[in-house]
Amino acid sequence: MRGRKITEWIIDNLVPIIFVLFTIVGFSVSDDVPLVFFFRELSSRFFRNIILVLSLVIPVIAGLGLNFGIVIGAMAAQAALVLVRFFDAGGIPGTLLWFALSFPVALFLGYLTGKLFNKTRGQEMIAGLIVGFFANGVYQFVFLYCVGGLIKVPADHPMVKPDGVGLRATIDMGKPAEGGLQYAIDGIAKMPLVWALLLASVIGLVVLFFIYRKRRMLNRAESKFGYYFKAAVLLVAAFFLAGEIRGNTMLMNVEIPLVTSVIVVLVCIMTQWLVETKLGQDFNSVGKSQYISKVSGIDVDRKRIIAVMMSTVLAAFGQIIYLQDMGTFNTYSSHEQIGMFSVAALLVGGASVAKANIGHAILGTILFNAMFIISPEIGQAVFGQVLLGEYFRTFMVYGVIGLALGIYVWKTNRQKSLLIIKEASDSVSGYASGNSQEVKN
Amino acid sequence: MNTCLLNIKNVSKEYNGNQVLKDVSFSVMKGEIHALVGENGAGKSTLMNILFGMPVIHSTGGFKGSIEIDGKRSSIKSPVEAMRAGIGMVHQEFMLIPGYSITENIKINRETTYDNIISRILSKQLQTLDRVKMAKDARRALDSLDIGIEEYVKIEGLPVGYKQFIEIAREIDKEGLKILVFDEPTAVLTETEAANLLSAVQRLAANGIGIVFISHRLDEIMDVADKVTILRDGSLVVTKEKKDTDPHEIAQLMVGRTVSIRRNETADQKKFGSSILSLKNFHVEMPGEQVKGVDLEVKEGEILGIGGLAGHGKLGIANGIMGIYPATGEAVFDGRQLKPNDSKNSIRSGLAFVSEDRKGVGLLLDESIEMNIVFTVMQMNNSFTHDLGFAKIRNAEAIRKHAKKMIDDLDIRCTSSLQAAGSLSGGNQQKVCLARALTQNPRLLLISEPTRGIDIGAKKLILDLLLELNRKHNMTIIMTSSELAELRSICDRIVIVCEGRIEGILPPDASDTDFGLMMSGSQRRLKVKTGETGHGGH
Amino acid sequence: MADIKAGIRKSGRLIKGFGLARLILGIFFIFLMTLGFFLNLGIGEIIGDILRRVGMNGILVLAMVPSIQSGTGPNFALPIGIVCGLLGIVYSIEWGFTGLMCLLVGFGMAVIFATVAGYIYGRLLNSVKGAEMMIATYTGFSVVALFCLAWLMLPFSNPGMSWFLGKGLRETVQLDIAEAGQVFNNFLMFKVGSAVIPTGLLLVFGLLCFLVYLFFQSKTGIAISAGGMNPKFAEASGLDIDRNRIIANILSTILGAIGIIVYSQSYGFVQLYAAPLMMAFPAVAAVLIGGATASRARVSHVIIGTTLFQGLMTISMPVTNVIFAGADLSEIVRAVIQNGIILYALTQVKGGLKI
Amino acid sequence: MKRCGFAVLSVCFLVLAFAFVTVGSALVEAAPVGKVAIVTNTVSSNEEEYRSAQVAMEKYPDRVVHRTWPDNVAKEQEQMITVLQKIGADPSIKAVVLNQASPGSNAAVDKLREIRDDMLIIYCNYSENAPDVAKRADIGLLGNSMEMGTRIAIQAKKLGAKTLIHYSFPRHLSIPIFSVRRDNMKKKAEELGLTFLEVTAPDPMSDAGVSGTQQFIMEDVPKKINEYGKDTAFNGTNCAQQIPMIKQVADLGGIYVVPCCPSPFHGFPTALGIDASGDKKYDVEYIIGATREKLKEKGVLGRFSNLPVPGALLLSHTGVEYALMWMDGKTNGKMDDAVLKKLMEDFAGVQVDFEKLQDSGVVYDNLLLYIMDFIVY
Repeated sequence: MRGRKITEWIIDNLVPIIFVLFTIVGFSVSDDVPLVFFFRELSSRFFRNIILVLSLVIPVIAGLGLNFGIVIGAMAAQAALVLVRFFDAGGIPGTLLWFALSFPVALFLGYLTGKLFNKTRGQEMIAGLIVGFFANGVYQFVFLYCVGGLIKVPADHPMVKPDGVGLRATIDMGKPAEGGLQYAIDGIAKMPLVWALLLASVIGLVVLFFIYRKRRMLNRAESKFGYYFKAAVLLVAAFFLAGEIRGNTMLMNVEIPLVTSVIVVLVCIMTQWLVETKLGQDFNSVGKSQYISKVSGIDVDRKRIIAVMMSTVLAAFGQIIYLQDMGTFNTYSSHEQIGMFSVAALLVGGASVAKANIGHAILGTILFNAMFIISPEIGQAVFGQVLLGEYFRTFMVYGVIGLALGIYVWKTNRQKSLLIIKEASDSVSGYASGNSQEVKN
Repeated sequence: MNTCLLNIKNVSKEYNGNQVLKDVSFSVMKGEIHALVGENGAGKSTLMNILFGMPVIHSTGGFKGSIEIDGKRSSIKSPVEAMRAGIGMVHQEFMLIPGYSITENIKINRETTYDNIISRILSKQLQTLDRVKMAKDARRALDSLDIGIEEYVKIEGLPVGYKQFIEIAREIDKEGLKILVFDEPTAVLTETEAANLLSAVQRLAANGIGIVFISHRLDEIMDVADKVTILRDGSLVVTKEKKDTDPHEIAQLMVGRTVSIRRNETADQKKFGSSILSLKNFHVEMPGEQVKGVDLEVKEGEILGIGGLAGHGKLGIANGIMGIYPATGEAVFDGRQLKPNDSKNSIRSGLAFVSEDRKGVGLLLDESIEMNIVFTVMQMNNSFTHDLGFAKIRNAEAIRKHAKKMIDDLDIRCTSSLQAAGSLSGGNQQKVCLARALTQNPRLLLISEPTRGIDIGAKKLILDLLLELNRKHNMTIIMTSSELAELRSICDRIVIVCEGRIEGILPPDASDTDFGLMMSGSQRRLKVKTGETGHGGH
Repeated sequence: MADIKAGIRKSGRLIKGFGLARLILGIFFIFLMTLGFFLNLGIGEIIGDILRRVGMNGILVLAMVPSIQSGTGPNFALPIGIVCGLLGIVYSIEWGFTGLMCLLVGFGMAVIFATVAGYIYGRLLNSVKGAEMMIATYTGFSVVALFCLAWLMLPFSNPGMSWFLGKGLRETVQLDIAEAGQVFNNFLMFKVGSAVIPTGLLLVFGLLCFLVYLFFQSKTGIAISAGGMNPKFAEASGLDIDRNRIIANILSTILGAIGIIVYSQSYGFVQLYAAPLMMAFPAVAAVLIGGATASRARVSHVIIGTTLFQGLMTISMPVTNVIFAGADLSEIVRAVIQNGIILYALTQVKGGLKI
Repeated sequence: MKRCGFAVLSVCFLVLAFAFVTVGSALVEAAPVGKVAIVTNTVSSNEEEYRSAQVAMEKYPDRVVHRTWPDNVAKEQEQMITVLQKIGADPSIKAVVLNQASPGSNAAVDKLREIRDDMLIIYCNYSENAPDVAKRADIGLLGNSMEMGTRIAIQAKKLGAKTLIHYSFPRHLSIPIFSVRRDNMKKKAEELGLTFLEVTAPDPMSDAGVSGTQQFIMEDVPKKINEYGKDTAFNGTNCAQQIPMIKQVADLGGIYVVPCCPSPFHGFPTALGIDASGDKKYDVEYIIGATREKLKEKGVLGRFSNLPVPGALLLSHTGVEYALMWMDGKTNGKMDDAVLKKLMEDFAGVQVDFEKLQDSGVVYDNLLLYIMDFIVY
């Protein structure tokens, strides 16, 4: 019995487990991975990508699966960026303008995507994937041909190709000093990673305590053990960190962008908070059963569209954070991998098509990027060739998505076959019986 | 106790041509439990669909007549409006989200919330859930049905009995609930669960809620109902006070009808051969039509009818025999044990099946008629194919020829044998299914709901055809149908199934009352009751 | 179940819908052709190219038919088949076969690999019913990525194929080293005006089309399409649907494998590494343009679709080059048409579950 | 509950990582004699570059480190950053040679500079905006494509061309170097009375993929030869185009001036199926000879030309040697023209013309352009 429980748990968390092992193995086999390098990279990658990954959570809750359509959000942000840079605004005001411009665009595109998803019910993910490709075509049309082709622009503008039609392949966003946008947000203030982690673990403890109290209030009979365990772990972490600070090791010079992390925390809180609102609950209901939600008077299609819009806007903001940290902007390729990588990251965190939360997003982003940092090393150490590590990494990205999706569907199918009768309460056949009644009369 | 909550006035409804409700009227008083009984297709569900403004109704041209709630004439266009108007429904198949806690299910789309900064600025949609209050409400609702179960437990894994109660809890939690409709609430419950439920129902009524109680269990009705309204063939038979009627009368009124198709000979004139199919303790896991242990002997050369109410497993039997749904127990056909869950085996051993779900299981709608006719035999014993050694290619001419013959024999009305089966009328589609079955020339033909959704003319043709097959070619037939009349018109024996078991076997000319009682499974229970009167009242 | 009903009810309307989409594209195609004619871009050669491309890509598109008919939807995992084909031809070259023999041995090997791969893939699809398309896509991707490793690590000794300066296979292996380039194309090739007709190539394509057509006239073929159309019906008639789905996907994978070999011989190079990654999408688009739906497809759809799609691709490039010099609209046109069509098809899949 | 499981996992993972810290820092302290890191594309995206780095490694096994960009550069900027970060984290590495400095290098270098402003950074064969490069690189080495444009036209004329066709696509033409190259080519061609023709080919980075590009070239070259006759000179800006182009031109007897990345190793061996296994690997003479053979068979000798020196090898060699000299203090500051020029000429063995890059009027002192004369096969 217990054995079966454990195997169940392993199947459920197969993907994250693979990655934890992968990273740990990576560490042990690759002889020289300076910790400083590792953590600097990990933290900067984390802050670049986390919001993009977070933007995937809401659609999952609303039952739309993994929204590959966030690519469109990214495009919105880039379109906005082009405008901002064209009138070469920069610094904080430039950034604010950037946000302001990308918001409505993302909102609108999100609306269209939502519409599409309602038309392709049950096929949202593949539709999202394809609509990404499709939008990419349009995006190129606009920035390669319309700019300068239809919309007249000065041919000598640094962003415009010498021949006066279309934008250059890479656009340097410039340093804030020169009124640029690079580090416009990250640059404002920094703090040592170690301190941040320490803070996080302390806050973690507090939050844990409050959750615990709330659960008690709703008199849930839960095992206290879980809480104690988590608390213990956090304490240990805190202790280590304190040690680092006192020892003032190399790790102390790894810094994280303060404002960005604040934004991230805010987004997390907002998402979590949204789940606790009426709207969030509706998303949840729609996600769990469209039919029952419909019958209980929830406007299913509308909710789904709202969810997609939220996700798209969030994605746009995510891309802003990403680009302002990168500093240079590949006009025609910065957005392409976004969908693929973010989805993979979320899945790595242990989310599934039907279940995702902030925890998954955060853990996923950490593990996924850790893998990216480590994989060349593994390629080097195991295969003796960096290139092999490269291909291996690509394989992991695709493989993970495939695997995670596979496991999920396989499990649901298996459950279905286990309890045929339960199916009656399942939304689809619930509908079926709805109209077989119509046949009867 | 005399204010009229619900008043249905001469409501009529027809689905593309055929009348399913003919000006039905009845009314429900405050605190009254009003039982609504009738066979399947009597029009109960249509009536309820109308009451709930189900899209089905309005997409098919609305209905005639009027509905008054609390004295006000109301036109309900959607389930939501029905909810607002104070009509609640306890569904037969549960409208509960397994992944949700009881509270969340009770409160779905009616969550209690409180304001926060953002919601004040943006929209009420963003108000925070007041989980504590929600839990309280849920608790209250549950308590009022005195159910001990914790409100934060998830639905999945709960016994059906509880689910039924949670459905009720959800309805009574809706403020301003006036009328509550129970659709076969006890169908899936155990005796004790049912007992609790009934007492709960009575308590609700006592609180002044009008209750429409749809059930086939006449004994229950006698226990709880104040009034009984009987529907038959879409028209109101009578509404009676409980006290001046009794189960036998109800049963009689429910079933009794002018049998549309006269039978010209009676069973006893015929001599039947030995048993060709025998079932022992036969179980079938067919969703909604479970069979819970059936023993049955089918004699060679007879037409055996299987009747009973929907959801009681009469359909399960045939599907089980054919291995379409997982079955356990013993099924011996012609001396050989049938492999369970193995359609191939069943077909190979000489059984043919015409499914009740014509469009779903019976036909390849966008394939040609001829392919539909020969499909099974082609797959099962390679007939109608050229054998090229490495592959078997279909033999167009042979197929064409056979199809032509069948089309003539059963006179299937079609432009050509290449016409898509989907484009045929119901009757002709049924004939195509039959044609396929006959092409297998089976020893035993199972046919379910042969006349469902077919106009009266075609009905007659099909039934005559079956009769002819049996009498002329001495083909054994098991015919499952929810229309007693047609069973009685051609069957030699009629098995009545109730709650997954065989309630009894009747000759076609048995009295309406017997049929009624058996179908409602009340016979047995009434016997029990008279045995142990003391507990009668709960 | 509701879905199946909906699906079937839809299909009728669907054909019309696609008829329209097809019509528009057809007109667009003819328009471009005439335009090309007036811009005298040498329509003759263009027609020749179109025919060649049809021959090259046709079989890959043909691979969609079995998978669609069996109800697993368009074979987005086409790369699996492609990789098998590549493996086959590469081995055949490695063993020093030349000319037609090289290709035939390639076919042989490819079929063997493809059968195994297809079987496994079919099993996979059966365990993930309902989400085939998505998972197929990613299975395809990961297989390609996996084989990037393989190409680099597999021990091949033929210097013509290994990296010019080191170990592992080249990105593009030249078929001339086995005199296997354009073998089919040149068979009975003749010219009409300036249009080159690659007879052999078209014959191969035609032959395979015929075989597939024949297959779906056969008992098994009929069973497979029945299973795709209405699983319940098929089961009730005592068919083993899972088995049929596997057969169909093996077939599809084999066609993919053969397809890529024919493609490579016409093209003259075998492309390894990332090349197969995106190859499924044009094929899917083509069959859909041809009038197939995600649940029904015929050989005729393949022929029409491939001609239309490849035709558009071929003609749009030179035409747009002339009209808007400098701007690579043709690229964009392709991206938009191709993905637009797939999207359109998706909006029709199962008609979604209406609620 | 599951979620908490993950939280636990992650925290454990962090803790575990911290356990290494002391090790990590210890490892960082020790700093031997300076090393050079050379970053190239993967073997599959540009074989010659990759091998050129290998050569350098073989020469100085303990002073040269070889890293590669991700396989799909355009889409994986973050990975590029990681590569340089990894290099930066090793204090013993004091110089980086980017050969080639693909798009995205700038972002990566920015991040590298943040942690290691002491580093010597050499861009080879860069394709990003010159001004941006000048800001970041200490030295930029680039084949003089702009000049090359002009020279191609002249060389085409020499080889007897009447028409000159230029294949490219917007993503490339959005890179100034290429567009200027094209413009010069055009100008000169028209001066010399050649018909200049511009053709857009599919972008191999787009979802048409490499196959799309190569297929297009395969089809288009014959058309053009039919249209403009054999005396047509072909050239393109993208590596993927070269193989099919050389193949077709050789078969149909056109004219081919020089590959996009001038080098005897580029395109020709694959396109003409030259076998150079074993000891012949880096033997330039041999390759040129073999190429002549093949072209002779096809009877197009004297219609093909190329630069005598493999560009990537030249750049890697120069970059590495220079970096080492710089570390050993043998150069005059970070940018020492004299040394650079000497290194290159020695390696090339032919006369090399140098020039400072200028973009919209500004001359960039640290961006050196080189070019040499063609050899005709």
